[in-house]
Amino acid sequence: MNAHYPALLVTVPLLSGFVISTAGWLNKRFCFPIAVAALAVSAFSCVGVLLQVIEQGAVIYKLGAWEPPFGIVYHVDHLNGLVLVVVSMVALINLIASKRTVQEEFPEKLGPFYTMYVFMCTGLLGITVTGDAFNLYVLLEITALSGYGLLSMSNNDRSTFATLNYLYMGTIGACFYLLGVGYLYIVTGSLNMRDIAQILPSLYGSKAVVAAFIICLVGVWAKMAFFPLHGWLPNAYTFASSAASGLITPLVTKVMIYVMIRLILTIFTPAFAFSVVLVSKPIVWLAVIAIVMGAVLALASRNLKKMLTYIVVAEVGYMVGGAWLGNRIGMTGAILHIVNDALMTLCVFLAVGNIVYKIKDTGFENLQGLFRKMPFTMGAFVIGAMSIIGVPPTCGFFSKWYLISGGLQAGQYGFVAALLFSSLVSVVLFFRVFEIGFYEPLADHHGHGHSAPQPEPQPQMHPMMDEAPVSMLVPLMVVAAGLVLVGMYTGDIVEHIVRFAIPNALI
Amino acid sequence: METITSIKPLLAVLVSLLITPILVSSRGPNVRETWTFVAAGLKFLLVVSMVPAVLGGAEIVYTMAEVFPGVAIKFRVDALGMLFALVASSLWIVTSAYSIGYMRGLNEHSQTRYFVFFALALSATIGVAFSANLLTLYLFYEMLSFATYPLVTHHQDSEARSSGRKYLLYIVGTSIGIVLPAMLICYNMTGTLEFSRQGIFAGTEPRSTMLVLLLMLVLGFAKVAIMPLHSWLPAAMVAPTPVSALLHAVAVVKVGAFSVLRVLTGIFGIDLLSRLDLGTVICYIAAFTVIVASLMALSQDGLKRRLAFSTIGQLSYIVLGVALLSPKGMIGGMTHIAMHAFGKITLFFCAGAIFVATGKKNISEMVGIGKRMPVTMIAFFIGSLSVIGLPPTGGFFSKWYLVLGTLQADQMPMLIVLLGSSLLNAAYFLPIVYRAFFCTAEESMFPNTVQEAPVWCVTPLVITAVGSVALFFYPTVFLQLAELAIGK
Amino acid sequence: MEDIVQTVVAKYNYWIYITLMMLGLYAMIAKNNLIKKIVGMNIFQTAIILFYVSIGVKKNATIPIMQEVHGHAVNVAAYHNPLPHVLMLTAIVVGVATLGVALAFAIRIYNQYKTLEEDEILAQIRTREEQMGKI
Amino acid sequence: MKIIGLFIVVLTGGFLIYAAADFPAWGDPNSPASLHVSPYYLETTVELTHVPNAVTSVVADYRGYDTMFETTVIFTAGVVCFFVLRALGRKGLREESQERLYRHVLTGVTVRVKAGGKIPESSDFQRIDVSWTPPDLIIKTICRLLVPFIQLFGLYVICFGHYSPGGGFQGGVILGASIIVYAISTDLRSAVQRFREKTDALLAATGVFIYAGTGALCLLLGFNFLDYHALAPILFVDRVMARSHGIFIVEVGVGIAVMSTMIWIYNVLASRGHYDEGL
Repeated sequence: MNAHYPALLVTVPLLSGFVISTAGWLNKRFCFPIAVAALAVSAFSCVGVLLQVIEQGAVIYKLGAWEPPFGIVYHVDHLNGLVLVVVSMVALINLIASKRTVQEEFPEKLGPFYTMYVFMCTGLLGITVTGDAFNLYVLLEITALSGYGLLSMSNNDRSTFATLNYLYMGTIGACFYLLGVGYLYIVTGSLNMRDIAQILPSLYGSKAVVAAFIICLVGVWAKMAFFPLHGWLPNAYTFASSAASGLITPLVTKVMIYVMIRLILTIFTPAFAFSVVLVSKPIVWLAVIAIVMGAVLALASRNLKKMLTYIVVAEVGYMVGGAWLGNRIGMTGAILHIVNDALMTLCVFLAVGNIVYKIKDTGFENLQGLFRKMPFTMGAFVIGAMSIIGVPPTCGFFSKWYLISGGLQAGQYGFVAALLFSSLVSVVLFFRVFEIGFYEPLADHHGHGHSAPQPEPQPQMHPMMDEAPVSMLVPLMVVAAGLVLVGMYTGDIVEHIVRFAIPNALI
Repeated sequence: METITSIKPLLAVLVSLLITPILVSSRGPNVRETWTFVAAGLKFLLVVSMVPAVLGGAEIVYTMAEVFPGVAIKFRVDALGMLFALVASSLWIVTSAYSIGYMRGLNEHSQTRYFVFFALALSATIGVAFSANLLTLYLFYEMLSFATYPLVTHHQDSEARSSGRKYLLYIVGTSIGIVLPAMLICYNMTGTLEFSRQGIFAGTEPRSTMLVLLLMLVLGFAKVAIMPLHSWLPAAMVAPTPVSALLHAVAVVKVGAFSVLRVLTGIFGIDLLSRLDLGTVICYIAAFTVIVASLMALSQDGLKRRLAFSTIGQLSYIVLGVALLSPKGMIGGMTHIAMHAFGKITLFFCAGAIFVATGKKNISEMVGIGKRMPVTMIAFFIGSLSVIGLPPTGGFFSKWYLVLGTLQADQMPMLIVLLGSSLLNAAYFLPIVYRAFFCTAEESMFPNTVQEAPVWCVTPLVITAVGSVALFFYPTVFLQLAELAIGK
Repeated sequence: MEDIVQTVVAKYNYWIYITLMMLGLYAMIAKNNLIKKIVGMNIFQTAIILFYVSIGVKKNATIPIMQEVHGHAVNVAAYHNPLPHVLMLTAIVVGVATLGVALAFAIRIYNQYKTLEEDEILAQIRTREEQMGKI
Repeated sequence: MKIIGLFIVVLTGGFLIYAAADFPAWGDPNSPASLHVSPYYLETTVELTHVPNAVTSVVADYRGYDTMFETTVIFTAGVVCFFVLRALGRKGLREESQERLYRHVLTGVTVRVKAGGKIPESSDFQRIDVSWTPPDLIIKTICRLLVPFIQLFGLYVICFGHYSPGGGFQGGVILGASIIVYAISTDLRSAVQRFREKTDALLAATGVFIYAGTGALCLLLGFNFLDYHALAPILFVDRVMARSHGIFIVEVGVGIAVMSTMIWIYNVLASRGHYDEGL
């Protein structure tokens, strides 16, 4: 079976989707276990294929046994091997963590929910693993459609409208990508990424190629909510159910960043992206604006979940900027940040999921006394926040380090300043939340500090702990620990994986 | 130089980190505090067990993971780090005892949280002491910032809230906004962040770049409270007194001072600094802080606030001593970490004991207290002597070396600053003691019912006061470590 | 001049697709009615389908269903390019799927707000938020 | 918004026109698109897959993997529509709590049953839509007559995709249309009675499962995913014919999936998720 990992990691969740859908009609209790089993197999395959890649280089899998330019191939190299593992792990963890909330929010529609969930994972994994530009589009649409479904339903009645806006933007994005692929096809006659890359160098002067590049980029940007196409994201993610936002927020933008990096590195090659088309400077400036805008808008929001979605917008700016710095370090930072940001976003959103589960609302006014009420959830949230701020040894620090280093090397001081600015703003953002959670709504039980000591014992404030159930806490703790572990192993990840993910042409 | 690879430094760091789950889940206060003592004792023993090797000229190294090419999360125990770790770990034991007395005496809320974050802060402090490079140091420095936030804001009232904000703004703002970029620039210029005797900037770099970097790194470690980044420290005095005592006389501010020492000696290197004549700049900044802080201390009525301003001044002694770049001055600066720690912690303990016993916070309300609380006030007197730098206390040694250092470096203005500030120190401490003991019965503000604070409070301050005196007679360990640290 | 005219005529398929696509895009951005936006979206998608299909055309060729007896060499120029058709089969299906989902959303939104005009919906949301006291 | 829209549109359009300058002219047989990959399909389709219709062979074999996901897309759309709109759980409640219209078949009298009211258990009463109009005899009859032929044609299109324009998608849509026509010409309830929601949903899943399962079967037989060669020993044909048969199997799967999903989406949308009153 080892040779079939690339196919298994996509098709097992896919097949399970149909089984889950059937189970939804026959016996709902089986939906969740099947989904877990399928995603576990998928995650196992992802790890397997990554190990293969590390050992022996890129793994190629021909679907239908057709030779590359004619059929569809899966091409797993270090870049997507890494992303695959992250995607599958995040999906699995969130699936397990969200069992309770799904059961409570959609008791009647477990079947459809889990079907969409596994399709979403199929789509994301498929986008990541494929070596065919058009296949990517199809999977993009699977991801998008199941994503719309997942996001549109929640206890908040604004979710559907927000999702419809997402649908408009997502469709435009996907269509632009499709159009770009069409342009490429028209000038090269091929759809295989590596085949296109081989044909392209002689066509670098062509307007059509430049146009294809730009159009694809714009399409991908719309999907990843890169400034100024970010308008759909905050509402769509804020009003979604916890289970959906826990899956979609960490993964969709990150996978789209991966697609962008794939476009730069594989399809168009760095030589084209950074030297022929001179757009890297303006794009980095756009990224700077994205970061600053994201940070400022996050400051303005009075709802924890919404604040986090704006941070996601800023983080997209990090990665786009890093990838477009045009040097190895920046690219390393961008790739590393895909991993780290997926994990830390998952961490904070799982924590938010727990909070929503217990207190139903994430408006700042409801968060008072949260540290006492949910110490473990908030502990993990703090670790996630530290990672987003960029405090060592959590992983966020290390990718930020690479990004800033890249910015320094490229002489893009605006980008460096934006990163530092957003780190500082993150401190403000998160400590504002911590402060609210730390200070209690009742301000009178500790007035002693200013009066003479009272001999009579005050009633000891016993913690009114009201934690989320263990099934939600354990995954959260695992992710929080993972943030630190990934941080500590950054050196190894870069040394054994990311280093090989970037072609030598990029210095 | 001999290098020993051992996991001990890591264990010393982790021991207090690992007990936090036990602390959180412990059922009663007694269990919790027992574990605190166990961890404190273990930590101290681990640190002490490394002393002979370090005194023998060896370095103990442990690498956790290489995170960037050439930079690892790495521990290295050398003389300077050992000096600091000894001070911090020994004083933790004392402070734990004091915390019990203080917190129980005042029936404080959230004591579990308090002990948990205390333990975390200690982990971070030892981590800073044993860091082998700037990145590891930064890691623990940040960890300390965040771990101390809940301690500073322990009272959870609006005053604590605004102080907490100020604290974070200064400490985290500078570390992310200034130290991080400076560190990145260093790394991009040299490819390493490892502390080494000759510094990492081996080639001659332009003076202006170096000056900017130096200022960024010295001011960026705002825990050292060099002016103009000092005002968080008085604000942070809203914390419970044991926190102020350990963290703001020992751990946090000393971590700042220690970080600056590391930057001066390990990143830039004495040679480079003296070649480019950069020490003087730092000297003048520090001297300014010394004088202004002492003057400001004079005008404070809150006892803890006065102590805080005194701390600001004393910390700059440490920086000043090293920035003199003369061997004697450096020894003075380094030993001052230890000497000042014992003296200042005694003073804070006394302030806390007075508060526990009487609820008084202001100096003007303490007339005649010496008669009611003689032990405490004698300890206070000893602590004052140590901070002023008079025998028979340890503080005399460090100040003596500092003075010698100015002479050696031929920096007359600095000598004047040192002597002048000592006078100021005396001016803001001795009147307190004087008025505590020498007043008429009518003037005394305390009824006869006032007694000494509980034994858990008084014992620790006696111990540290005795320690201060003992350091006058047996300063060898610290002097030796300091001499080793400057490579004699 | 003649050259330009010739180019314009020779590439008329592109001009048509661009016009259609921009029509759709404009409707999506500028229209206020959710259904009109969905219609615009469909035009937008269809324009791209048109573009693809026009790529596959070869002059004087027929649909790609093999006429030759087995074993003879195939005259490639005699058949249209099958690949764009295949790709567009996918795009059509995606279009239908997206349309279905969008309509489902529209119905749900209509059930909630009793209107399909975007500005009215936004106004309703705003008043509701103000009533709840969180602006 | 209008001005912004216009601006964006003009900008994008201009850019696209600019880029079109380097495109080959319409119908140019020597354009790169026609030269690189596509000749291979035309040349080998008969030889390697035994399917003269190159579109079918590319859809279901050369790029069959795309098509599998394409089918999944349509299935996903069905699931999403169901998930978003379908009102479940309160069905019974709804029946009772709402005003309903019944028609007494013999007399043609319309009976309005208020919320909570009941109707005698009798086949004489027929539930009708709120906006009910008497069925037009011509339309009803013609549609009834047409439905079998539409379905037959649908089956033909699915099965004859190898040799003529057609295939699973087209055939599936036609099959689905037959039921939808029936639903429009009579009413949704009658259509649902003939083609239950559960059957429909299960068929949709089964259809796609046939496709993906065929692929998985190939994998289990030790070949690559969707490599129909693997089916040769099972189907007792040679390897080339196995591809042809493989294509047929998946086309049937596609047909089933598309048909049932079309009906599913129509029903959910038309009844706004309640499955009682349609268009």
